[in-house]
Amino acid sequence: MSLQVQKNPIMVNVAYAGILFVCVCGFLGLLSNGKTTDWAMTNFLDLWIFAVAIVGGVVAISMGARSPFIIASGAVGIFVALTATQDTLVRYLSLSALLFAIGMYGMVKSRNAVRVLMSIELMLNAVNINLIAFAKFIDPAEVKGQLFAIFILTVAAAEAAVGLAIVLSVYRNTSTVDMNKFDLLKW
Amino acid sequence: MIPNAPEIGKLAFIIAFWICAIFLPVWAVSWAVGVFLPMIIEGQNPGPELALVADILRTATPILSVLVFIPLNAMFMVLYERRALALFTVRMGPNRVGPDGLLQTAADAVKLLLKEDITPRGADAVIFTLAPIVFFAPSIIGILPILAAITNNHPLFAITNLPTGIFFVLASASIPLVALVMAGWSSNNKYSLVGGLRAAAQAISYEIPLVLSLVTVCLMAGTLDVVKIAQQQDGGFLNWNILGGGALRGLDAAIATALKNQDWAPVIQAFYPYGAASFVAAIVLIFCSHILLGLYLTGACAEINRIPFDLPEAESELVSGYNTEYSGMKFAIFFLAEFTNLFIVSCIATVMFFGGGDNPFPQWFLDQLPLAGIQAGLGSALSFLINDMRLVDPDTFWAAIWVIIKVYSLVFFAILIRGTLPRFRIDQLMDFGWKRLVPLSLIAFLLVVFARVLVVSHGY
Amino acid sequence: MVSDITASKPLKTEDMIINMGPQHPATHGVLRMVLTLDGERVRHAEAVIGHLHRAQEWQGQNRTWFQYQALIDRVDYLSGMFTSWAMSRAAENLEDLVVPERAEWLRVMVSEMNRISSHLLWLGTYLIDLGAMFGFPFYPFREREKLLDLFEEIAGQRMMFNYIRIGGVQRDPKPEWFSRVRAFCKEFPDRVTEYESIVTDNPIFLKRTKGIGILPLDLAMDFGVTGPTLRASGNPLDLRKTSPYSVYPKIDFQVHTLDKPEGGDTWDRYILRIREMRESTRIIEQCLDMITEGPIMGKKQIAGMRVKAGEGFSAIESPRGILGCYIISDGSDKAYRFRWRNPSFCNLAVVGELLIGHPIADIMAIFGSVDVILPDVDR
Amino acid sequence: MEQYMMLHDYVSNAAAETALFYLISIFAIIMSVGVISDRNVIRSGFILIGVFGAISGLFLLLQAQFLALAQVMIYAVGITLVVVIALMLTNPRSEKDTSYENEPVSKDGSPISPFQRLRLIGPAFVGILSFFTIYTAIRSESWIASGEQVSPDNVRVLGTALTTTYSLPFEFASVLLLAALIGAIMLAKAERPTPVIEIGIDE
Repeated sequence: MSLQVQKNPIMVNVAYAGILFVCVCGFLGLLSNGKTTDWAMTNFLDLWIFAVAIVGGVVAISMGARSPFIIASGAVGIFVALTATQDTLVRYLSLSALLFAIGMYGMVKSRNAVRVLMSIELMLNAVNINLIAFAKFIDPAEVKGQLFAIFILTVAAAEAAVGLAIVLSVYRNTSTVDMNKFDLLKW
Repeated sequence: MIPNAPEIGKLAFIIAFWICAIFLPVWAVSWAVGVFLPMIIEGQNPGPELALVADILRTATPILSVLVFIPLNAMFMVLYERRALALFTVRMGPNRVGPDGLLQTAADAVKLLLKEDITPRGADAVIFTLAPIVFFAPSIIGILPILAAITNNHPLFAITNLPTGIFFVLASASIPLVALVMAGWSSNNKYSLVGGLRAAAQAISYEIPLVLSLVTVCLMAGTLDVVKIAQQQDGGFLNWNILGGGALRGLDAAIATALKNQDWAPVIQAFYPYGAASFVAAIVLIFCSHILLGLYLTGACAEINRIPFDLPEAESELVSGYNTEYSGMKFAIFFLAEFTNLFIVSCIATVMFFGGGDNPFPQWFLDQLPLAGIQAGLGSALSFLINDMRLVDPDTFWAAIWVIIKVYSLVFFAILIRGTLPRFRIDQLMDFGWKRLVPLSLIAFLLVVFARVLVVSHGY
Repeated sequence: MVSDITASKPLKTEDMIINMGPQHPATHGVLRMVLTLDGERVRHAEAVIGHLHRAQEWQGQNRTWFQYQALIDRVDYLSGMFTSWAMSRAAENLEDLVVPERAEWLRVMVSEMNRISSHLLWLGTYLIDLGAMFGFPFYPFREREKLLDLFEEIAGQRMMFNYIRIGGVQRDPKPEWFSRVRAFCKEFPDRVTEYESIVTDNPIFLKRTKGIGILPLDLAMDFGVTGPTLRASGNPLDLRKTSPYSVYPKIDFQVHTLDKPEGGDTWDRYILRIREMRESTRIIEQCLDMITEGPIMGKKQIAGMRVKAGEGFSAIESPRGILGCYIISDGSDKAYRFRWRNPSFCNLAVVGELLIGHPIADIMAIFGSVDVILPDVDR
Repeated sequence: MEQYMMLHDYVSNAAAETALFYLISIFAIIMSVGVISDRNVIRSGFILIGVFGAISGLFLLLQAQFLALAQVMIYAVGITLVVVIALMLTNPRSEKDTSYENEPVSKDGSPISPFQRLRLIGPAFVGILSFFTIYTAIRSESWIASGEQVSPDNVRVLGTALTTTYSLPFEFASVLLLAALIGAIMLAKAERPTPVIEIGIDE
């Protein structure tokens, strides 16, 4: 299977990478439009890290590497490169963002409903890291972030219970947990 | 005359021998690492690095002593259980290796370590290997807060005194469930799978009464900190949580006052401010705490998969459940963890219900005895050991003695249960858990909430 | 049974096919059960037998009578007295041989003792099946041990007795033996009370056994179930009463049966065996009182012993049900044809029906309660 | 408690904390990639427990002891349930069909056209975009860290807040949980058995 992937011309992938990069840069421009923060204008290091990571990932895919490997090494690489010079709070926030993004990726990509639920749990937990980091660094006196994390835990538990029940009842009717086959409103 | 007195005598001998064999090494290691080596290091005008080394040694003492303790203790518990069961079931028990079977489990351990380690074909090797570790690691971690409580908060072990104490223990106690499902699923064996699923169902059901009962005790005590809970119960059995979480503290104080020929009515009034309602509340609290102990022991029995709740490894149905495919070292780890869990469960019961290292005699009773002279004499005689070498800390020593007695009595009780009851069926087990224990624990919780405000007990 | 199979299945789960045995710790030897499970519930159960087949019937045709007498105890190793008695009676019926009365008394006595020991072993292993793993089961074994000592004294063997022979019994016990049996009979009812005090009203035991594995009478009759299992379902069929043999007519005893319209469950089968043990004790005590003096052997026991030509059949009541033995002899020193009717074989057949709809955990409760001995099934 | 504070000082030592943080977070990242890309959904459930363990380690680093333990307690049990349900819903025979969800391969084995490939890259694009957005948001804000230390005994603070200031959301959370419980039971409950007409087999 992976042989066929190797046959693809590298140039196509590089073109994709280029398109992606342009999209990202445009989006960034949109975000930082009109703001006078110090980051988007002055510090292009992060952007370069991204570019290198994306291009490297795409090239690696076209060379036939397996995608989990690439995602893992890319994510770790980006994470370490981005946060090595930052202060502690930003590190935690970046980690949370990364985990959130991985969860998002898994949620969009998975076809198995149970795995989608797992991805959602992952995203909720990423949010929790955020909140608790805030609780420690911004509001250590009355750790409000932790309180919110408790509520998120509650919501996550409720979500998991109801989600699993829905998956179960869907499975009962369709004998599958493939998300692509849930497209009927009536069965 | 007891008919099997010689058997009981032999069992007592085994217990005495093995308790020495367990606790002397543990003692030696904790003293050497925590006291002696830092003393030597710091004796030579250390720089900051050496002081740090000494600190690290002190900090590592609890975990080292636990690591020495756990295998020895498991060896003893296996032998203890086998001999005690033999006593209950008119058999001999292991009696060949060593004098009167003393070393049977040591030989078994060697045998298990030398056995071939098999991973079945089609098994998920990584998870299959991880499962025993995930099963065992929480027992080491979970015992840590209890350590501080049972050593009477000795400075060496005070590091394990976490503010979230009992919650920490409960959290680490919920992890083995994952390991059981892992083991069951990764073995590629249908019996194992069913065992793992049963373990999941059972642990989830029985965790609720277990946690609720301990939470209720924490409510009585007003803290999650196990050390505080243990210290609250100091001063004789009337203060123990098993008797209403301090509901009888007033009685204790009144007797002490009466013995001093003073008026005890105001004492009673101070502790039971609402008259008859307070007394009723005290009785309700005592009743509830007994129910709580029962709930805790039942839930704990189910959590650590002992008869009559050993459905995940029911031998007559599921061969051996989740550990059917395990052999050698991995099986040994499962085995080790099971007995360590039994010990931890008894430890928690001791700390939460039976006053930890407290001696059962009330202070006013001890005051009647001529103990002060003996104490002073012993203290001066052993002054070198106590003060210079710091080999013995008298408080910790006595606490340890009482903890050992209490814990192994509870273990004996668990063995007695195992020796008596048949096994539940899985649906009956679920019924029992959800329809009996959970409502009962909720009712006990509510009763305690209301009864507690009427009595001046531990939480105040 | 049909309604059980077609009961609504809310979640479409895969049926799991599981092989229980032949190495399963609770299948009493080497039974293999192919179970089709829906979750934990049995949807179909099929017993696969034959792992212990030793060609006992064929061996009977290729050994001399004298040799085969020594082998016959192995057919049902827990109640060897009964198998050898059945064979001896078949041969005696064939020859119209009159067995001396003292031998008959002794036969009744040792076989009732054997019935007790078999039931005791059943009780212990049944409790192990129910998960009372290390606790109670060894108390029945304590009493069984005493019985086995008594057997050893008269037969020289603890399980493979070879005591009942064609024409009589092998050896006349010493007078002390009788007094020891009497002592045992005196103490044994107390022991049974002791077991009952632990087991009979134990809530977990009741939960595990009451209403489990109900065997309706007509189903039992259809499958040819006999013995305590049948009597627990309400049919008082006991050959000792219905077609009395040996000296049973002279003995006053009662056939216990439970008259339940819906059929007996596993607890009924348990309590019936307990009552049978008490009844057997009564029989033994009466034998001790009424035993007569006299010879014990009516046929010369020699290696080349012959049985005259013809057909003989005998059926006796073994601990597990009706044990039948059918012999055709051509007058030589070997049998021409042997045929056994084993109670365990017929009782096992019904187990598959009983299991349907029960969870895995009940398999052992039901299978154990029917009391099947695998060597007896496979022969 | 003194020694606890001492250990606490060790851990708060900047270098040690950074090292621990990177150790745990790299473990968490790799594990979470494993969750979304492992072919076997059951194994990815077990890996997810690893992720949550790592995250609760981070919580411990952030001195949120109570939450770390709650995390372990809730997710160890909760995710095991997810795994068990995944186990029930995984048909071992049809597992092969869904196992290639991660591989960008067309069904008939022919090379993938650029458009199909774009579709496959889509999820990755979403992931990258979301990370980028959040990261940008984080960096475009200047965080003023408070110099105070979190008290190690913040369980009391949490408890007080939950029962006083935040008691209303707390109650709402419990109502939500109850509703979820009932809803889940209603959804997962077996339907009432439809009457089966018995035909064919007569006794």
